[in-house]
Amino acid sequence: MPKITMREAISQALWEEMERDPKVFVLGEEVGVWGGTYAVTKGFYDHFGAERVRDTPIAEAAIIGAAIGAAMTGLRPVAELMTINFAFSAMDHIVNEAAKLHYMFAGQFVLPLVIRTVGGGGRQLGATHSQTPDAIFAHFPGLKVVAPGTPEDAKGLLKSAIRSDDPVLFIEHATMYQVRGEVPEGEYTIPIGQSKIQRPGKDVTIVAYSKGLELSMKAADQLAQEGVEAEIVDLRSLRPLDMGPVYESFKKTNRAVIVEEGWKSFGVGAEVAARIYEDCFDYLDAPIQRVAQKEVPLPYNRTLEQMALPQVEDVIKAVKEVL
Amino acid sequence: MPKITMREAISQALWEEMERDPKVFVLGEEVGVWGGTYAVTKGFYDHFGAERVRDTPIAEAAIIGAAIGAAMTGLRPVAELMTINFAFSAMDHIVNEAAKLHYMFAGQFVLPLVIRTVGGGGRQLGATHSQTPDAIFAHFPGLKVVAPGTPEDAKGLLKSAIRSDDPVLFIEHATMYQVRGEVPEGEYTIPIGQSKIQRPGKDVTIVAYSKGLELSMKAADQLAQEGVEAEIVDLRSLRPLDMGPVYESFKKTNRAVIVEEGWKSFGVGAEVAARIYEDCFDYLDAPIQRVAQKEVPLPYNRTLEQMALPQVEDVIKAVKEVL
Amino acid sequence: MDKEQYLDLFYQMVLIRRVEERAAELYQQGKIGGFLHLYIGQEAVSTGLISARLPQDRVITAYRDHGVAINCGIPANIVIAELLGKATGCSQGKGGSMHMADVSKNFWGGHAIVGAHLPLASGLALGDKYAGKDGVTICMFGDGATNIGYFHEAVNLSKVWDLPVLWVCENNLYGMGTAVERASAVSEIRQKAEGYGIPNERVEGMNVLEVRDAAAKALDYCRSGKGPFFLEITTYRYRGHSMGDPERYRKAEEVKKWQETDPIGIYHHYLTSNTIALEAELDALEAKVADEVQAAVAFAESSPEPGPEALFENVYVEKGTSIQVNK
Amino acid sequence: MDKEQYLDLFYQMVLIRRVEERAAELYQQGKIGGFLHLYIGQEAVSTGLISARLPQDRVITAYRDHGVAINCGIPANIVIAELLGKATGCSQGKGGSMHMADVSKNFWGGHAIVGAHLPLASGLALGDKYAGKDGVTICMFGDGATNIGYFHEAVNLSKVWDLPVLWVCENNLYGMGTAVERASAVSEIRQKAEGYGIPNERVEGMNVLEVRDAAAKALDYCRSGKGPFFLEITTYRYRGHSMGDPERYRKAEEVKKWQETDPIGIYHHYLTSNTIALEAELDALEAKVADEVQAAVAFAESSPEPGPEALFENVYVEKGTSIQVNK
Ligand SMILES: Cc1ncc(C[n+]2csc(CCOP(=O)(O)OP(=O)(O)O)c2C)c(N)n1
Ligand SMILES: Cc1ncc(C[n+]2csc(CCOP(=O)(O)OP(=O)(O)O)c2C)c(N)n1
Ligand SMILES: [Mg+2]
Ligand SMILES: [Mg+2]
Repeated sequence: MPKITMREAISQALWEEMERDPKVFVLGEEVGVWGGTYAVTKGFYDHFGAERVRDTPIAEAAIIGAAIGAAMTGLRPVAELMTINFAFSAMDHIVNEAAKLHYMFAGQFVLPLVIRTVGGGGRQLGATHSQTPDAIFAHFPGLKVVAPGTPEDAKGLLKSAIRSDDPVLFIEHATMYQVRGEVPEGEYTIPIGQSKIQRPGKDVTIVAYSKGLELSMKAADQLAQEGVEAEIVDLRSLRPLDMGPVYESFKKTNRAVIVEEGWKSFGVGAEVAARIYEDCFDYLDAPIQRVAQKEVPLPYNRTLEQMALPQVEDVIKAVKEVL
Repeated sequence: MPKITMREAISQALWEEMERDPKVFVLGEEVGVWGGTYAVTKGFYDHFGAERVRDTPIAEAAIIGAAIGAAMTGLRPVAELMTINFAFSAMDHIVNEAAKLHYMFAGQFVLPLVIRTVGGGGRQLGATHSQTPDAIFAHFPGLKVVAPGTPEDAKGLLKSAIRSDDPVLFIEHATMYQVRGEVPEGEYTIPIGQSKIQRPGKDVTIVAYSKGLELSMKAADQLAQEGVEAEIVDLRSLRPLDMGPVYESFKKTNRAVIVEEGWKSFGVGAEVAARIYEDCFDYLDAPIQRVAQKEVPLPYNRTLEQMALPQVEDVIKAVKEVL
Repeated sequence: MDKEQYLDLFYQMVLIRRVEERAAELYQQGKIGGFLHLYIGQEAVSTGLISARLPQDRVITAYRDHGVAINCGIPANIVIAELLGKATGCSQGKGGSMHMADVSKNFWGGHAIVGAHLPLASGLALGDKYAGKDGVTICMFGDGATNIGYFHEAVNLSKVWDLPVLWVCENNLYGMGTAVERASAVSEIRQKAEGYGIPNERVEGMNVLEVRDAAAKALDYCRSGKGPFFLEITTYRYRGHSMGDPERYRKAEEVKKWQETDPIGIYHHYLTSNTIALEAELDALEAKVADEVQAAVAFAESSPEPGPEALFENVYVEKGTSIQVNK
Repeated sequence: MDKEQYLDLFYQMVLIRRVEERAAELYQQGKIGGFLHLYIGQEAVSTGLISARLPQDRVITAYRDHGVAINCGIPANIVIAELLGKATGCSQGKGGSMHMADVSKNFWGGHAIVGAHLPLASGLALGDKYAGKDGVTICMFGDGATNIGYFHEAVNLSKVWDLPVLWVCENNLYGMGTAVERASAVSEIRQKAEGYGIPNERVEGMNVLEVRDAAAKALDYCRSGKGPFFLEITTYRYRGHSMGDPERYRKAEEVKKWQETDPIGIYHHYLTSNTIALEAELDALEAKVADEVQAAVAFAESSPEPGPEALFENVYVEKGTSIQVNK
């Protein structure tokens, strides 16, 4: 299988879907002439033209609102929010319109809408531009929230998102575009809502997604050298949240660490931990550890920022804690 | 002690603080001439005048943004968002500005700002107007999130919120304004960030806040008739989240039920449960139960809506589950 | 217009009025829950406007949507059934007063977040433009809604992309209890369109024919591919903002004064004094409406509630995606 | 203006230019992280504008804020220290390039969410009005920012409440890679002010004295209690939007053409040809700036990083409110 970057994988998915279905189009800030601020849509404007690769004003609510309206007419818009930090500027349209219209009008129309966006810290962008608030979007029924951690998943899941008749928030990670991984040749999709074992193991279950997966894989490599075999379950989507593989793994290992980049309180780890406790109560050997961001707005200074972000060592430490 | 309603308690707190400190003023939609859509500011406009009781355009971002700016100059604005559902329209200003400016500029100025708002379902207002998304605001460091469940707490906590130099989101519940309770005579405040035992007991710990407290108190009454003494811990604020009294109670009862009105997934109960498990692991006798809203946008139809909302019976059932 | 069309406008306005009056009663009786925003006084706006549309023209509006629903062709019994939260309602009881829609009639809903449907309207129009269709999207909203950011973003986008949207501001002088000049920098709302270089007009909304004429012209403009048009229609609501409005913000005399220009009265007079219709014909229509509303309420009251399974339907289109947490 | 004042404007513009050039180098060397938005080409805008303010006038701007910071009186060494994330920076290394502020100099920050600081500006002005002070709040933003809802809500509010805000749009023809006419319904931004009934003016932003004059008049207007004023200042940025901009959206010739109207060059010519200053005097100023920037970089580089305790400071003012979850 060819090895490509996350960026290429996402770009390929989008390109192939646009080739496949003329109803798919892209809109967002700088997606056209510029080629996407993360270069995901580079070359799209020239190939697909200005009608299907639409540069928008800086108006996040209008971007999502217009995408919703277009979806109501049967199109399949892929709206790009330059970063997830700007999703707060379209919050109402994401959680009150996209997530609810299908329900409120009793299914009279569908909303085949994808919102692609980019989260994550670690690039010294300061407090307003470095967030990983994935959990808060996952709180809303009606929305699907997907956050892949490998190029293979990114490509397959984005294709499924585009073909889904439900609104999907698709969260990429700013520091993972260069991550390389094997991707199947030719056409494939990956269903949304299935967690996946990204690394088998027997001693401890690490539950992660997106950047957390990267940290966990690195931690697992180091742990392996010390004889600890971590099993890594990648959630891949936060809503639907597929706990099956997590439970299966946990029932084997009886110990778990959850790794996410966002803040710990009211974060993804809280929900995952609560469910493991609830559903695998008889298998508990030690308190589950949550590895997450410190409870501060992310500072600009590099050292401080790295202090606040979860690190590979934090994962290792947490694993040792539960062993 | 006199018995007054939640509405009167909140209104009194605001009135007294405005009398005490000319820097305190109110702004929001319909707070003036109308008297507040929940009548909390009834009579304020005539008494304090149009400068201090400011009707605003329907522009939630500007309401919060202007309140932030005014706070930066040393005033103490109390901004009213008619309901928490409209907070999504001011989301960026709440989580990116109010919650972060003090930190980003290294404490150069303070933000003595209160955002009063109203959450909750149960009045057939439909999916966009019935939400209890408290957990998502509690996810952001820099913000304080307060949600009282009794008139006494509402009054004392709102006064503390107004006197606090930190931005506070103060969440009232739409169906609790008529709730009556005893309130101390004269001046008092209640510090933000202290959970409180609202009912002592020994058999099970119920952790709740806001509407969840009301449900829990009723459930506890019924349970008492069956000989079950529930201890109820009221969180009162979600950030800071004071787990001390919860742990103390849990170490006594070894069983817990968490009651909230919002959706279960990624909700308040997840965080509270995860912390109890983490910090009271050796005291666990049964999986903790979370009572919360079904994972659907709230429908208009009364029967369906009530099906989706947590009920007193759900609390009782959950308690029996853990016993 | 032929006589039938003239009469039809009268019929629609009267039907709206009577449905709203019954709705108010049903609300008092506790049979309708939530918020109820009546359209009484504003009937000529949506009746005139929507009478000018072609079938391919989409309509989207705010929560004050019963009249619009009726003008778009949703029968009174279906509207009332929705108000009662019945399975036979246009949104199967899930939407209620603020969320009527019938996509088969090109009516894309009442929307309850002020101004939030304006970006959707740009999207609907984009959909038609993208598909090469000549439909125009008619987007209605209140004066108060023109102060929220969504208005600005949506209207700007419609001009930048030359989208076929007819923006229609129903200026009824108040957003809840706030008079237009206390909330908006300009009280003639059409002036806002100037800031976007969008052609605009202000018309009297108590006269259904004037509204219809203006709408027809505006729709032509949009359909011709020239981009959006902005119509401000002045009007007045005779009732409170919603049920239970203390109405401290206006005087009874003001309401009374406006009631003298009742859109139904004006049109009644127009039809009879121009001998387009006889008094008796209009009386007959009134009687027909009375029967219809009576039957509609009976239908709605005897309709079934949605079953409990409806609670979990329509959260997602795709099966198996509900989160298994509601054990 | 006396000669000192004339020279000071020159000095400020040159200082900004040199600081920005050094910042670009430091960025290439990896010493500055995050985004870096240079002000090169636009120096006359903020220099002219802020030179006209009184001490009680507040300034707030977007993320392109180094020039503004300097004009407001933050020394170059403090600006560069912030760029390097040092404890001696104006935001103690917590804010970085996009979040400079010095409240003691009435500079209320660089703000990174496009348009989000405009409502804050209305609030700052409200604060002064409420307190009966005569300060004006100067709020700067880009052309691109005028398309977001925050702009609309803030500007409308300022007019409804007659707040002393001077709205200043720096129209540099692009928001990132999007030319103004591809994003905004009107490409002359001042036209938007008409939609709010706010008096407005459009001035050439390459001429520092013209900017200063227009600003002085506009500030007078606001200070007199008549409400907000809207100033559009046309300008151009010579560098990319931020470091690493592929600049596919414009031709090199366009940049070149604008460089012929370099604000520093124009002003240099003005000063010498009107014999306000001698060439040699200006050269001396240039040399002074070079030294100052050199020293500033040395200061910044040798400054300490914030200590680890800084991470948890300033989350809240009140002690004991940090959530004890970071065990
Ligand atoms: C974003 C948002 N803010 C506030 C409200 C509450 N609200 C509902 S209707 C309304 C007044 C709207 O006035 P206008 O747009 O003039 O419409 P009208 O009711 O006069 O038809 C307000 C403030 C809301 N639904 N959404
Ligand atoms: C709400 C929001 N959306 C998008 C961005 C990303 N962004 C940063 S600057 C910018 C362009 C702004 O252009 P303009 O207002 O003209 O200012 P200029 O950069 O030209 O000074 C964009 C899109 C952002 N920071 N905030
Ligand atoms: Mg109105
Ligand atoms: Mg610009």
